[in-house]
Amino acid sequence: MSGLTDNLYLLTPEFALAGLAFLVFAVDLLLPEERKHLLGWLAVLGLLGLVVLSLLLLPGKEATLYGGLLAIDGYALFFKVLFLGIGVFIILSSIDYVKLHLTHPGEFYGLLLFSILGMNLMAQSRELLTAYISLELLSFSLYVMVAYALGNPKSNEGSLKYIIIGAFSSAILLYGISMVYSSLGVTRFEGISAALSSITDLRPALWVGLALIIVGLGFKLAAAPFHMWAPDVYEGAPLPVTAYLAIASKAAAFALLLRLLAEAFVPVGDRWDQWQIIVAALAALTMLLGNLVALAQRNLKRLMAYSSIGHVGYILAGAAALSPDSLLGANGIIFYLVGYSVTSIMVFAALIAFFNATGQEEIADLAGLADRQPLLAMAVAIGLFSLGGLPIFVGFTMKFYLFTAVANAGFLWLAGLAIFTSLISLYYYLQVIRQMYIQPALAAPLPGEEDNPDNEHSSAEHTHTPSHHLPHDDYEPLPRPPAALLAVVVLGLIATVALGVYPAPLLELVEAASAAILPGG
Amino acid sequence: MEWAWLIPVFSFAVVPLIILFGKYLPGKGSPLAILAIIGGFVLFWVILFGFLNATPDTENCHIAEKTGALTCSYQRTWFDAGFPGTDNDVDKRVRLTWGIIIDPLAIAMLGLATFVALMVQIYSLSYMKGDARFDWYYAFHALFIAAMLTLVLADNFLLLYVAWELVGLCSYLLIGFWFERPTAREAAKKAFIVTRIGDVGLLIGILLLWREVGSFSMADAFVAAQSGAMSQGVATAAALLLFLGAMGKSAQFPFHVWLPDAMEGPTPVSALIHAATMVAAGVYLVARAFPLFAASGDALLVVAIIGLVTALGAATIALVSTDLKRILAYSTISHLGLMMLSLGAFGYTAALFHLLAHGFSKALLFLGAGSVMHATDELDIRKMGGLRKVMPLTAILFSIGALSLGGIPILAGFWSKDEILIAVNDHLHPAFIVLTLLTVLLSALYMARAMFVVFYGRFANAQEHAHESPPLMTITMALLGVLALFFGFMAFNWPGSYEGIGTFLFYDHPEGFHFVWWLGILSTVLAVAAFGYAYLAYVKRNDGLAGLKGRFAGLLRVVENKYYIDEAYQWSVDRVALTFSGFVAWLDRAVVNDVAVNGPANLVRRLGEVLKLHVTGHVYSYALAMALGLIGLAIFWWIQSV
Amino acid sequence: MVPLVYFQLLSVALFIIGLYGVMARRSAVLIVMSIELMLNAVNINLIAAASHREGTGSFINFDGQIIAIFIITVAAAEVGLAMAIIMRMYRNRATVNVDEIDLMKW
Amino acid sequence: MSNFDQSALLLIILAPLAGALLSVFLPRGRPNDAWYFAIFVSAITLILSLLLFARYDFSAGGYQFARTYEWLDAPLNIDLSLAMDGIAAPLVLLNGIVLFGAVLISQTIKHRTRDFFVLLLALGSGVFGVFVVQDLFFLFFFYELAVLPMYLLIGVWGSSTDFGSFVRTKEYGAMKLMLFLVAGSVLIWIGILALYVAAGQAGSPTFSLVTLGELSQSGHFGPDFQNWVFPLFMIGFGVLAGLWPFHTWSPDGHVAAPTGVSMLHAGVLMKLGAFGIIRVGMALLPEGAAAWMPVLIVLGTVNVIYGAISAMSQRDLKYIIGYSSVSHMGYVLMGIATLHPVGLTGAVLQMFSHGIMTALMFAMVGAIYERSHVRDITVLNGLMKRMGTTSFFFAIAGLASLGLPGLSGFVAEFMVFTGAFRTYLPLAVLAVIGAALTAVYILRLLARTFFGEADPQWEHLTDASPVEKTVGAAFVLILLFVGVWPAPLTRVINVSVESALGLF
Amino acid sequence: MSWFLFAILAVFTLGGGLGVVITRNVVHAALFLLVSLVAVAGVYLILFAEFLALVQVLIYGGAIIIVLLFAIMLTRTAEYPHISDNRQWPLAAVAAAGVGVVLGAAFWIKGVSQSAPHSPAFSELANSLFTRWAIPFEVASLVLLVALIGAIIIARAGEDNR
Repeated sequence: MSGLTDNLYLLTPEFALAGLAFLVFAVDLLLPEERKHLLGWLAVLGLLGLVVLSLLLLPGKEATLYGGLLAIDGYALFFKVLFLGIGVFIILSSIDYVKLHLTHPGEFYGLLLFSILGMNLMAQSRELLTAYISLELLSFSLYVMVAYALGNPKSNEGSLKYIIIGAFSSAILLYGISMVYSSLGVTRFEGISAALSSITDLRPALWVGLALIIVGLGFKLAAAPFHMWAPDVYEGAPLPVTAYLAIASKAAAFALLLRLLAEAFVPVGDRWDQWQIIVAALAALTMLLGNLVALAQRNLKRLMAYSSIGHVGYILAGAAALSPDSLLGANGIIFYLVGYSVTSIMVFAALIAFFNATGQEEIADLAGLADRQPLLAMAVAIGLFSLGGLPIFVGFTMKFYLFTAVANAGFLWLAGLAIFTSLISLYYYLQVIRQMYIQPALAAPLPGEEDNPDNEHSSAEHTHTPSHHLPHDDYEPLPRPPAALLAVVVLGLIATVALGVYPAPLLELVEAASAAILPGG
Repeated sequence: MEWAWLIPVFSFAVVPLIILFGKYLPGKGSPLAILAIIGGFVLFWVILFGFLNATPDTENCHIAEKTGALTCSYQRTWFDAGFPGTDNDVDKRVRLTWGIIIDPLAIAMLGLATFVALMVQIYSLSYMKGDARFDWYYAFHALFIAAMLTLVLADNFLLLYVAWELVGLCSYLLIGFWFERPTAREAAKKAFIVTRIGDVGLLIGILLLWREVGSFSMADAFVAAQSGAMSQGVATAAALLLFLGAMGKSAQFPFHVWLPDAMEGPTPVSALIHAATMVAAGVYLVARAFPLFAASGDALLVVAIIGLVTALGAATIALVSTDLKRILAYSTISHLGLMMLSLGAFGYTAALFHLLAHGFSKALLFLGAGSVMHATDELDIRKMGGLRKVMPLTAILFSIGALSLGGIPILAGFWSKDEILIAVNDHLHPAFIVLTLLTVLLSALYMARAMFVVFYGRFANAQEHAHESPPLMTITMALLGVLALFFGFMAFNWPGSYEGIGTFLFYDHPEGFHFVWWLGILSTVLAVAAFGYAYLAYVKRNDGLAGLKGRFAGLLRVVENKYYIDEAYQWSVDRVALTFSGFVAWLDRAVVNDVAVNGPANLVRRLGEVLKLHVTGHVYSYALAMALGLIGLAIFWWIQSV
Repeated sequence: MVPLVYFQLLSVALFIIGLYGVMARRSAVLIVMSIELMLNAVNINLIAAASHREGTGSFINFDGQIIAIFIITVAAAEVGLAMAIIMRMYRNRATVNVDEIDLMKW
Repeated sequence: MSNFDQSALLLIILAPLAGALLSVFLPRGRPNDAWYFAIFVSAITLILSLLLFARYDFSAGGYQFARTYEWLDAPLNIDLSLAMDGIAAPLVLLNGIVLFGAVLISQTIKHRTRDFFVLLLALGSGVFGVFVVQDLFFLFFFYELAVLPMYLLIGVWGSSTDFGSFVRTKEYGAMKLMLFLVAGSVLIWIGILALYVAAGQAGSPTFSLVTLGELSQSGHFGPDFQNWVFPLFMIGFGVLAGLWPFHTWSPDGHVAAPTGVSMLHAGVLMKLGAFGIIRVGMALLPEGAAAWMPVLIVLGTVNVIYGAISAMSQRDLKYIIGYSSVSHMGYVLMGIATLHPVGLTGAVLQMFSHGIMTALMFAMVGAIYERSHVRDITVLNGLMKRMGTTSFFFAIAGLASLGLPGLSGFVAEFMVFTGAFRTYLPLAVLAVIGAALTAVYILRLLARTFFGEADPQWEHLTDASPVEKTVGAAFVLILLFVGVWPAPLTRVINVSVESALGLF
Repeated sequence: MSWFLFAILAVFTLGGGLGVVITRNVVHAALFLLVSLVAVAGVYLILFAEFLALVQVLIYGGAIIIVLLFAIMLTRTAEYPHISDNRQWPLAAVAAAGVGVVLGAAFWIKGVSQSAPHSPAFSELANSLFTRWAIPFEVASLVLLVALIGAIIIARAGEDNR
């Protein structure tokens, strides 16, 4: 059938990405064990090349391939660059980790590249099956990468839980797809929206099907009540993979969800007005649960897991604020995703560096980091302040933007709840910062301090003593993190501040992206 | 006359100089202070004669309504508060001014203040010699006198209040001058706080008047009060509130407790501040605001009653006190009470006349006590006696003061007191005159007691080393003594040259000098009898007194304990105030903070601890949760769709 | 002629049986089997829908069957990977019972 | 308009921020370098603030030095628009002074000095920002920026104290302060969003204070709307202003905070709250304000009395001053709530005067604590002998705070009373009595700590260092100057008070 | 006739399914699964989806069951013959029933009025699979590749991590 495969060249980046993955596998065979870290640099260079390629090739291109399976538009381009970028930074921050703690580096990077491919396709696909398959490509890579610390039972357990729940939820997702298909006969997004707005006697099967699809995606987003896998998997996974899960797979899932909502649901008008409240309810539950439970965490990865659940809640609130005639909601979500990714990458890079040096990952282990390795401490602190929504960092600006959108869509209560929960989140972020800056180095946490971090006797031993009289010299400084991690951290710092102070340029791109999926706006 | 504002400014100016450079200046800067006050004293005469020559049509001068006195006032804007603009408007803005008023009252006070201050400062040169904080002493002195002069010159309530507070501050600083002594420290605190209570009333009164009048100018307030633009009730309230302030400053019952303790300060300070000038400020205030008081009769009655109670109570305590300075302090209180009483009895002239006479005499007495202290380092009169042998000059001068205040004829105190008796007799219930006469008797008695016990009778061997004080001290005392002797004649009408003080210091209408024979004789008899009895009791030592003491032992104890008023205060402060504040502080920490603040915080944290249990770690319960969520979501979606 | 609804009800029944299995079983292997049941339910549903022409004639397409093919493929891959992980688990912990696999919780 | 006027406001915000960023690159472990650099930066801001205040044309009044920088266009419409009016001018000056003083005093910070000054300067920049921005987004932005550093400043450089019956750790103080202030900003944020939405429904979605003001005057914000939104701002900003019963963060924060931080916290930070109520609440929601002011003035009076009474029985110097701050902020709140020109002028003046006075107190307490490591007034005594200058300066500050005429405190409080007497007579009387209570605890403090004979254990105490003397003397002079001649401040405040109250 | 077939197949499908989730013996469960899957293939047949039926039998009946049995043997634990359900199985039953009610109702209400089943020509199927669905097809192959690599890395014995 002609016409289907016209301007196939627009998919060059995807094919090139797959090619890059195979190249990595190939080179892997040639390199001796001690040189394998070069694969990481190879992947980084390749990804950067792909960024350049995409930026040369795609801007301004508007097309749908294969009769509406794939979209080539500003939205896809934006997320493509975002995902490639995330990939670059994740690889940069994992090179040393892989060298120190993991086997099979070649496969590791290869799988990572495949998963990036999957994410790109998720952002591009405009049809349920294509979306599903791309999502599975991402998920499968993640299943493997989570299990990558082979000897570590936690990693193993994490991947087992992940794949079981993943398969379970994809079964649900597929059942939803089947219901939609059996009641509309179409699986393309605009087909769905067209059918929704044209057909008069719609079947309940359709509604339930849509609900099931949302459940399936909700699992991928780790939105309550489909979130429970996240903490375990995050904790079990090797740190770079945790970072990747927290940042990339969430961003991809939202890229998919956003396109689905924007192209299939939002145009339907009054029905969407009724459905908004459902998303809002999910958002409220998610942000509350995530932030409250995070209060009780001791493990860094687990804390980041719950905090990311909280952020998912905020973004979902933004999704509830989508509207056919305003880009505010879409902008807010995309801006938030970018800001969240930037900040989290910085934090995780710092944590990875810390882990590489100490092998510790409990919050209490961070004690005195400000003295032992100030740069890392500053990065983590700034990152957490940013996630807590304080200026001059991007966290503040993105939250302000997103919550404004939410309020503007008539969900002032939801915005209020979001603001309140970010107050709660500030508390546990501050607990981490307290460990790094206030607790003296090497000071083992006092008994009872775990359950009550700011209780009275926590510093009864230095009453009436100004802190700067405390002996702060009994720490052993950490080695300077290697260049790759250093680069990530510094770039992250710069980006966090820059986006927080002057987001206008980024927001123009974001506008372009969201305009591509919400032509009405 | 428009240069009158320089009088305080002189002294204000020298304060920072002394504080900053005192250490390096000759005499630690004391000459500066004295120079300043000399300048003030000179200027006072200039102004006095300027004023005597002034007529209602001199510029800035007019006959004040109601008081009927010639009044000159000069003003400068201080600052505006509220919307920009010039005219006072109670809802838009208020203009605050530096303004001075020059009228007989102000001039009289000027004279008293500058003269006594001058005397005392000279006296202090040798009295305070060698003190570690000599320079600070003179700085505070200068500051005080500056504030005091501002106080008497102020033409609006706000400026008056400012000066009022400043003199209070100086009294605090000078009482606590030897702050190493716990007693001095506590006395200073007590003085400040007790007077402060009165000041609250004063401030409220002032603001109340502003609320009614829209400006802080006294004249406007009085006009409003007299013309009835201000309701009777408000006028009474305002008057009483002002009087509250006056009670604090002038140590009227029940605010008198601070003055005796204030004797912890250096004696010259007691002479200047706590006898002659500052404590008289209360009387001055009432006199100044007399139109307001006059507008509401009840206020005046209250003034009279308080005055009488104070006068009588203080006199009795003075009678049994054994500390020389405290005797003088209580006598001061008592005489201030008399002045208030007289004001309450429309005895405007009498009150002010007595204020002046008492000022000179009491200053003299304090300086005398000071020189005794200087000589003996002793204040307990029971350990003294026959000092006239060693310090004759002091003895004579002290006696003059005592006789004058004791009301022995031809001395100043006699005439002024006589005027008061007349006023009381004319305007108040007979009971008042009786009690007033009793007070007169008592005051004569305690004066005589102090005088005889200290200077006459058997020489107490405790004081061989005692000696006459240096000339600087005796000379100043002598000058005051002269005034104590002859100031009374100011009351008379010297045909041709001078018509008596009543035509200068008066309210509503000039008063000639008048004399009621029976009152005069009666008071004289009482005074003489008192001195006679004292002579027998303390010099000749016949033991009638002991029997008397024995008979009234119970009463005596009450009086010796100053009617337990201090104890009452102490109790109310310790038991009530501190307990209550302790309770509030506890409330703030235990309830507001630990419960209302930490409570919710901990609650949220506990909530997290509980909620986290839902992640069981078992994959099948995750699946279950998803299934339940699925059901909920599906139904929700379904409902929202149909 | 069996109406479409009955096929759909059949798939629902199979689906919830699988669902129950996932939620109720202890052995990871059994859970994976149950998931396979669910996927088959999906396939039944798709194929039934694909091969019934609707009276209102809104669609004739066999996308359903294609989707089913993909699902079968992915399911196979899933089982393979899951089994690998389970074996690794067995080697690490000597058990594959999910209620003993709770190192990480809360 | 000279170039200076064009960019002065941006400069004064950016100078400390730039200073902070540059300080990051100073070498570690060389405390003095960081200190000198911070002095340099804060001196610049001080000069800028002086120039701004001097060049503010009070005869013209209104907003001056206005300048708008494009930031975000539609759909959010956020601009960084700066302008300063007569209410902000004194506060900008205040911040310049106190920041400089705080930096000087912080000479004693020897541990992680660089980080300390980075945070301190960032805080200062945030405060400047709040005072001069004309856009709700940036107002909130700088507001949070001013709050953010407090946690670390207190947590790292603060001190924990054991009061026997209870303990206050620096962690606790810092955390409580942080959460309280951010909780307040939650309400503010919600209020801001509500305003934005309302403006959007009125057809021009914006955060610009100017535009919102026009909308509110053209009656686009209904009474009901104003009545539920205003309390958000009143309480939200009130928390920072120490509004009872949301004040407990303040004394505990002081007890934990290091000297320089206490100075900024009590001297400037708490003023942000009151300023916010004026700038946002009253300007945009006049009807709501009018409806809620009775509540505010009651709470303000409670502040005055409650703070004073609690201070009476405290034993820790910093607690006493902390509670006295609560009490004095009560006057500010009262002055605002009177909605009376004189009262409001007094409120603004009180912000200035209290800022200087309390900063001076904390500076001197810091000097004492540095040397004795004790703040318990029952343990300290006779300091007048050992540390004459310090005690003298402290005494002056104390007298100012008990409203002694001739010092700035009196003028301000007195104006507040005046306004209150016109509008809420009974409460005003209570407030005057509260002022008398101040005398009780201040004198008690002076008597216990500075007068009397000194214990031998205090023999070793040395008097204030030259730096401390400089700061103290400067602040004392300011107190005196304002007390004797407040016109330079009042005439500036008056004009803007007129425009602020024009809506009522 | 078709009713009869449908009933038979439904019985086997569900029976097999129930067997999987109820039996206490893991090996039996695998065999029950086989039964069910083959029955499903039969269902495909009466829906005229011969190709799918073929695929079903080959991949499921062939590959997957074998993999499962291998796994069972390699992870043989003592309790495989009498594996029990976990503690929450009653809850699970309730939840499953709930889901069933919702889904069933969703299908039952306003069920499709349909005409005779028909089937696409095999060639059409293949054609569209390799043209229109080319991208998913290629991605699916990548998925398989990933799974393959992953399975090798994870399951390969010996070298655990340092």
